[in-house]
Amino acid sequence: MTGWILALVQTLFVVLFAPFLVGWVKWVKCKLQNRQGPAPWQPYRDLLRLSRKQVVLANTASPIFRAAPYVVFGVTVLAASVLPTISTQLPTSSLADVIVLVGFFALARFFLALAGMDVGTAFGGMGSSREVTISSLAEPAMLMTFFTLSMYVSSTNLSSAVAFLSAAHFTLAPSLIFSFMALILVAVAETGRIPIDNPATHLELTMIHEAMILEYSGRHLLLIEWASMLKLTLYSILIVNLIVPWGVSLTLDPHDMAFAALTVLGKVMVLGLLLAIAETVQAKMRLFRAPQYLGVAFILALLGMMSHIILEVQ
Amino acid sequence: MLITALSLPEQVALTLSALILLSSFLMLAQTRIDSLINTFALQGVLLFFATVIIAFISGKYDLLISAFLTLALKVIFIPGQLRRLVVRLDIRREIEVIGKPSLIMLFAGGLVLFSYYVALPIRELSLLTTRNTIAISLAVVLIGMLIIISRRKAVAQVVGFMSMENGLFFAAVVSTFGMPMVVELGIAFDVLVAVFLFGVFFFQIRTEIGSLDTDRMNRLTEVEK
Amino acid sequence: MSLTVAQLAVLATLLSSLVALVLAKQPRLMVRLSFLLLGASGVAAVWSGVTALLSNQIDEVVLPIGLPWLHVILHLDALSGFFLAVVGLITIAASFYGPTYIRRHVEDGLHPVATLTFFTGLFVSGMYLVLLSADAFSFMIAWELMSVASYFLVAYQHDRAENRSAAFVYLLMAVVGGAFILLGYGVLAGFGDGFSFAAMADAKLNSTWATIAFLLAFVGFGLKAGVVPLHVWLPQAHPVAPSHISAMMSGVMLKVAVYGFIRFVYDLLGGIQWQWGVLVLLVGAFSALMGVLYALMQHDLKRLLAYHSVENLGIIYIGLGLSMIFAATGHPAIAAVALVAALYHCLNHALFKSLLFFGAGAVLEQSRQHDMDQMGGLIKKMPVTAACFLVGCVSICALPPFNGFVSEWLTFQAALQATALHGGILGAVIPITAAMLALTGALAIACFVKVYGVVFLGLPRSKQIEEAREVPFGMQVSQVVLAVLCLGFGLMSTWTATALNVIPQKFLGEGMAGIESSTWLWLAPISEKTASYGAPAVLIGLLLSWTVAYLLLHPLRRSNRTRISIPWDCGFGPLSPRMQYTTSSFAMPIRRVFSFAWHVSERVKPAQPDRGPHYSLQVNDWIWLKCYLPVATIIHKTAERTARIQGGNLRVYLCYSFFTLLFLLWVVV
Amino acid sequence: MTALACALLSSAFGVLLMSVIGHWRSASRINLGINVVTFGAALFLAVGVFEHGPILSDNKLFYVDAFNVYLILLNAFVGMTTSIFSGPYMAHERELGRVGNKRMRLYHSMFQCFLLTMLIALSTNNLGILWVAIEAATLATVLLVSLYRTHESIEAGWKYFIICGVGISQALFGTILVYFAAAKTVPGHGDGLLWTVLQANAAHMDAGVLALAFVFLLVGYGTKVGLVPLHNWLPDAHSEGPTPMSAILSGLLLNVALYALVRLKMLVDPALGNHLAGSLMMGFALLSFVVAGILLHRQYDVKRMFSYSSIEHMGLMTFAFGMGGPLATFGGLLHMIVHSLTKSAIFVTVGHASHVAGTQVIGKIRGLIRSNPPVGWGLLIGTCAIAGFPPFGVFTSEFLLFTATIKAYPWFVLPLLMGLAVAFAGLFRNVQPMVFGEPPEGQHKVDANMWPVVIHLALVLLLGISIPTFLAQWLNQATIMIVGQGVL
Repeated sequence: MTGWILALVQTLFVVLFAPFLVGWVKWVKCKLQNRQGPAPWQPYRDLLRLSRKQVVLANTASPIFRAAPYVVFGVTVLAASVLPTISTQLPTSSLADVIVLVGFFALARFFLALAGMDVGTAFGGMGSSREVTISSLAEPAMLMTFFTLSMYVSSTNLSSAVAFLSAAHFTLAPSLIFSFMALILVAVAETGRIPIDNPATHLELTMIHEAMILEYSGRHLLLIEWASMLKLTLYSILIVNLIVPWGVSLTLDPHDMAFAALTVLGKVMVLGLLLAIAETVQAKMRLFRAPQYLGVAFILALLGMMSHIILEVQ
Repeated sequence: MLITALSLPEQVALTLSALILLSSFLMLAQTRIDSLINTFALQGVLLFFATVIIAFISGKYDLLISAFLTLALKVIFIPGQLRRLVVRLDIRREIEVIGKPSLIMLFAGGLVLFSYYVALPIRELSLLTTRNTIAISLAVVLIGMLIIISRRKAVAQVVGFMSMENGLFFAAVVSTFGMPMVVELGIAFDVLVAVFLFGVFFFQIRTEIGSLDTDRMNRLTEVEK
Repeated sequence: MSLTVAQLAVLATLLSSLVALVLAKQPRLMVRLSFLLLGASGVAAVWSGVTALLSNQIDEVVLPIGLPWLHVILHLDALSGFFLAVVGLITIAASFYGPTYIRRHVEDGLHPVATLTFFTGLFVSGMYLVLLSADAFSFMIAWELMSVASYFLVAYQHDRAENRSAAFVYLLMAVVGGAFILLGYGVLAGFGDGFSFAAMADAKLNSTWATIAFLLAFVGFGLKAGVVPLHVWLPQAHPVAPSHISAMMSGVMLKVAVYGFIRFVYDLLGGIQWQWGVLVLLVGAFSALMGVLYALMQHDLKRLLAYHSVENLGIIYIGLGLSMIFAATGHPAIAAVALVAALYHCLNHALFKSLLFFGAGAVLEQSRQHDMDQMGGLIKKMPVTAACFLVGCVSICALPPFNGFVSEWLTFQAALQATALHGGILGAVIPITAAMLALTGALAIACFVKVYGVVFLGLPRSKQIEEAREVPFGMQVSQVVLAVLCLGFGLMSTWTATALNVIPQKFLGEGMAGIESSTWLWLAPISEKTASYGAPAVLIGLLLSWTVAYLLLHPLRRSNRTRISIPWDCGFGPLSPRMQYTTSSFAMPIRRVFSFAWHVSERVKPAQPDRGPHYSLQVNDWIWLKCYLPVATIIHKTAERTARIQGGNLRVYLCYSFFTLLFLLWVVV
Repeated sequence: MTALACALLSSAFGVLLMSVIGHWRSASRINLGINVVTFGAALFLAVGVFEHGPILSDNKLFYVDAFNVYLILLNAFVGMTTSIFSGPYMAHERELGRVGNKRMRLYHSMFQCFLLTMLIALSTNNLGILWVAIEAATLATVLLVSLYRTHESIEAGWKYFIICGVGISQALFGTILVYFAAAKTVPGHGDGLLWTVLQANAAHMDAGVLALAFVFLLVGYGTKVGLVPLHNWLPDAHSEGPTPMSAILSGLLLNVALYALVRLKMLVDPALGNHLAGSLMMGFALLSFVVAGILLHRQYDVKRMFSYSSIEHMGLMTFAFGMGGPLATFGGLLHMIVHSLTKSAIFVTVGHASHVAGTQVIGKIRGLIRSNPPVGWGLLIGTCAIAGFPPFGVFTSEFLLFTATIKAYPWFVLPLLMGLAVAFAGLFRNVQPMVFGEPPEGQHKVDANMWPVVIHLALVLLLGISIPTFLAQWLNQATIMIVGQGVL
């Protein structure tokens, strides 16, 4: 039972932390660009403001449009609960493994894309079309990295994987190196960051995610925004806990877990810093260059898998 | 076995069979229809004599019935019938154009050799003195077929067909002294009916197609024109 | 006992055919009675099938018909039972759906409905009999009965040219497939002693002959299952059949082919070689990918669904291929996971594909259109159909917690055990096919976003759509039932997997290793530590987080009411339905990315004075163009050449005879 | 034996009667009556043979055993059902003015004459008579082929006459050679052509002569069977004659010619002690099968198309008998029955269909299911049956044949199956448009008598689902006679 409560706590922790990470990235970016940016907790204020706003619903919208934000948010929260953020011993981890996690993200995306098609404007369709194109390229690359990982640790269970990695001696495994590189590239694409998408603009020729949610307002927008912040956070946690599993608690001991929470926080913020730097030094790509970008990710993932099979399995 | 070792009737039989073969060659070479029919009648006569001789050699006198049947059918009735038809259809003088006569004759010569080659295993078996004639009869059959193939005119084809029949009959006579009588009669009946039907057909072809040239019968084909 | 009930099911279908013949003059009564019998047969089939699967007993009976020395043998074991239950289930659903769906035909009388019901009965009985027969002769009879009956169903609305050509291609390929299967059985029977399955299973084949038999069966059953490149009949035939027939053809007939393949390879042939598995795996992966890529380019709803059948059969074949590889390399427990995944996917695909075809049929019945680009906004006109269709979409996209996900997940789990093979080429091939499967899944999502978005969401694009209404009760019921089952089999994953586990236990000697440690809450196929998926828990979690989100936001909802307004139109005046993304524009980015996969011909006609510019897009199947049309051309050319034999000249004919004689004489002497 | 005499006499009587009253309105019914009598007699004969074994007539001219008695029965049956069809068909032709009184007399008497020759050919014990009867069958039908006196029909008749005449002459040469070979071993002049005698002495006859004889017989009777490349008369004759005649040609004549061939093979095999005869037959058969299958793709005339299908099936049967072995032979015997029943049923529907559309041109026959459902369905189902779809009997026989082939000659299966697929495609691509789609203007209802079709197809269906024990026993006996061992 404690396990379940701790899992709940961990989920809450991640969900509440998510806006801060986005604010942090923005803040760093502004600093890097010599701008007077908003405070890192600005996203909390934004969400609060959205919650007070009235919902303006298109007269052509169907129930799908209303349901989608809840689905997206709920699924993302569920995804947050199965990640071994702080401890690998939480009972929620056996609820879903990494493939199910990918399935969760896919489910969220499916409904979001449907919502984009719902109102009947050209923008929504455009956003949905682009979103599914990008993700249909990103998803296999991502799964492939996870496959390599799970073959490496002989489990698709994320907790087992993290436990395995943190228990192991430091190993320079080429498969993991390639895979993690691929994972990072994919994560950038999946979370809609530069160079694939720019969350900060509403330029119709380039936007993807924003085009889909153009008709949303009020609490619906709140849920969707929060879910996308959460998604960024989840990917970040996934990356840091797989690459640097150090610090993640292997027990349910409260001290360990508190320490783990702090380390994860630190690691994720470092990753946010790197993301901000990366976003500052490069520009957004044209839409039809994105497949090439994802192709690189795919090749990396493939190389990772190949090197695992060729070099590491005896 | 040398021919000198044979008795005179046997030598006559062999000579006749050679003449029958010769008549086949003659038919192949004929270009006019009435002379073709005449040559066919001549073959019938030779066949008749050959049968009679063999009947006497072998002592199987029922062969004589076959012989006279041949005389009646193939010397008198069929050529007569054909002549009448030719006159009525007014095609007596129509010249048959055949591709390259010399080539066809050469081919026919080859056929005789081939028949000899084919008939070798039979020859070894035969108890009869006239066994070599089986090859001749086969050659007559094959040349009869060649006549049909090399002629365009329906009448000439019929003559070729009948010449084949002659070859068959000759084969039956020389190899086994004729078939059982009931079969012999059946065959004769069939030939008779066939000749009658040929006559009917000549008129049908004449009225519907306008010419007895069978090469003009080419509407039924899978090749698109 | 269960076999007796199964025979009753067959009898009921035959009776339903008979009713169609006898009562052809009173179509209304006939349709009702005939579908009632069909439904009853479905119930009997499900009952007997489930009983056989759960009790895991083999029942056998010899009927005094057939050849004098080879009577018809029927048997029912777990494998047949499982497939029988699947067929029965969809038959029940179709028998609810059918009577209302074909109302139109009853009314206009253009096509006699008796034809439809007569051949439907035969079709279903053919499928039952394929599953029940235990000798090659009756198997082939049942198999061809199924093919021929469905041919007549495809050709039902024969006044349309595409129906005729589809039916022709279908029947032709069915004939070829049947021939291959027959050959396969022939090889087995040649080595064994007779045509009963028992005798064939005892046949001792050397590895060459076994491979030949395998290849024959693979092609034969593959033709019916519609794996690439043997699939070309499928997207032609399925769209033109009446929708409940499409549902049955796509949903269950293809499964019957899978059954045949499993029966042949696992039961009769045995001694699986890993090379076979690789072939099956690669063909499966290729089918899955090609299927979904072609589906993406379609704008005919049913044709799109048909291509998705190719995709899903590919997934099933991936499972089978994996299971064969693992079985051949001595990992029966993992092979069991893969086999269960394949079987599970058979069930799932039957459910959601039938559901989708029912939905498509409902849309078609209301809109009288096949073209999705004329639809739109149907969710408001047909809410029940739309809701069920959504469930179908989510299931086919393999999204949790619905059923499609479970089987794909199991397939992935099996694939990820490739490390057990200790490297080698197999170890590389399997993960790559897994990646192809992942790509397939992602593209399927893209495809169904397109379908659902264009058909049900947005604004109506044509007049008929605006006049569409919800379909009658009978058609709703079958859809709702299937939708519930889609969720149900998604949640009851452990139960289903446990039930299916007896099949690998029988054929591979070992079941899934982790099934003991699974509980109703989560399913762990290999071991708890390796991987687990708790569908019920996922659903609970989802419901929980939705409730929380909803409850948290609820006070806000009360304080400020939602305002309805027109959507933003960028200031260009009122929105028109023509501004919406269509199927082609939606799929355009993917078309650009994977342009090599199709034969795309785009044509833009510049604007004329009297009309605007015109854009046309045609996407053709490479395989059809490159593999099938040339064969037709070759046959045509050969026929043209061969026709010279019959040139019309008598003397030439006689020459044939003459030279044949000479030749033969020469040969003999 | 009385039964056989009855059958022969009733047919012979029919020939005479019909040559006098063949033009009467009621002639077709009388014709049917005669055929019913013949069938009844054949039935008695069959029961007799089934119960008491082979029957040899006193003068040794007739011999009926398990092999030919079922063909006699089949002949009488198909003759009977075809004459049911012939009545309305010829009445319609008469209305159209295509035939007059004289030709009706000719037609009816030749119909009977043909059946008579078939009966004689099947029941005779004398190979010479067999030859005479088959030649007589040609003569009887040749005028029927040219019955309509059009350019095409006369052309077809002439070709039929000459090709079959020349061909069958080779068979006579072969028969003479057999007689010659027998003369050495068989005591008593005149018995050398009797089947019963020959069979008893088969093993002692000279192999070289018999091999030669078989070549001639194969070319001769093979012409009548319609083996490629000797087949050219067949499509012409089938397509141009009146349809009832096409039905009996396809259903009966080809079978009888094949029967003769098989009988002679039985004779030759023991003497030769090798598989020469069988191999030759298989070669011809495969060629016929494949060529006919391909040519089905180039058909413009519906009757012509089905005659190619007959060539194809004859090829299949010849293959079966050529291969030998109990399974294949059983399959071949069964195929003779089912093919004959199915093909004659198809010709019946085709006859009606061409009346409905007023033409035999495939491209102009459309939408039969719409305009005339019984004819359309009959044609479609008949085509399905002949294409070898279960549960029709053709499937059963093809199944047996293929499984036998796989055992004996696995590599021959590939051309067989490919040929089957090609033939199927050719058949269906033509038949499907005829039955489906919208009927064109100008199709008229005809008073189609579909009973023959229904009866035939029902029988074929029955044979596909379950072969009755007595028939199985019967075919098994015949199989034992032909190859020395049975399947049961």
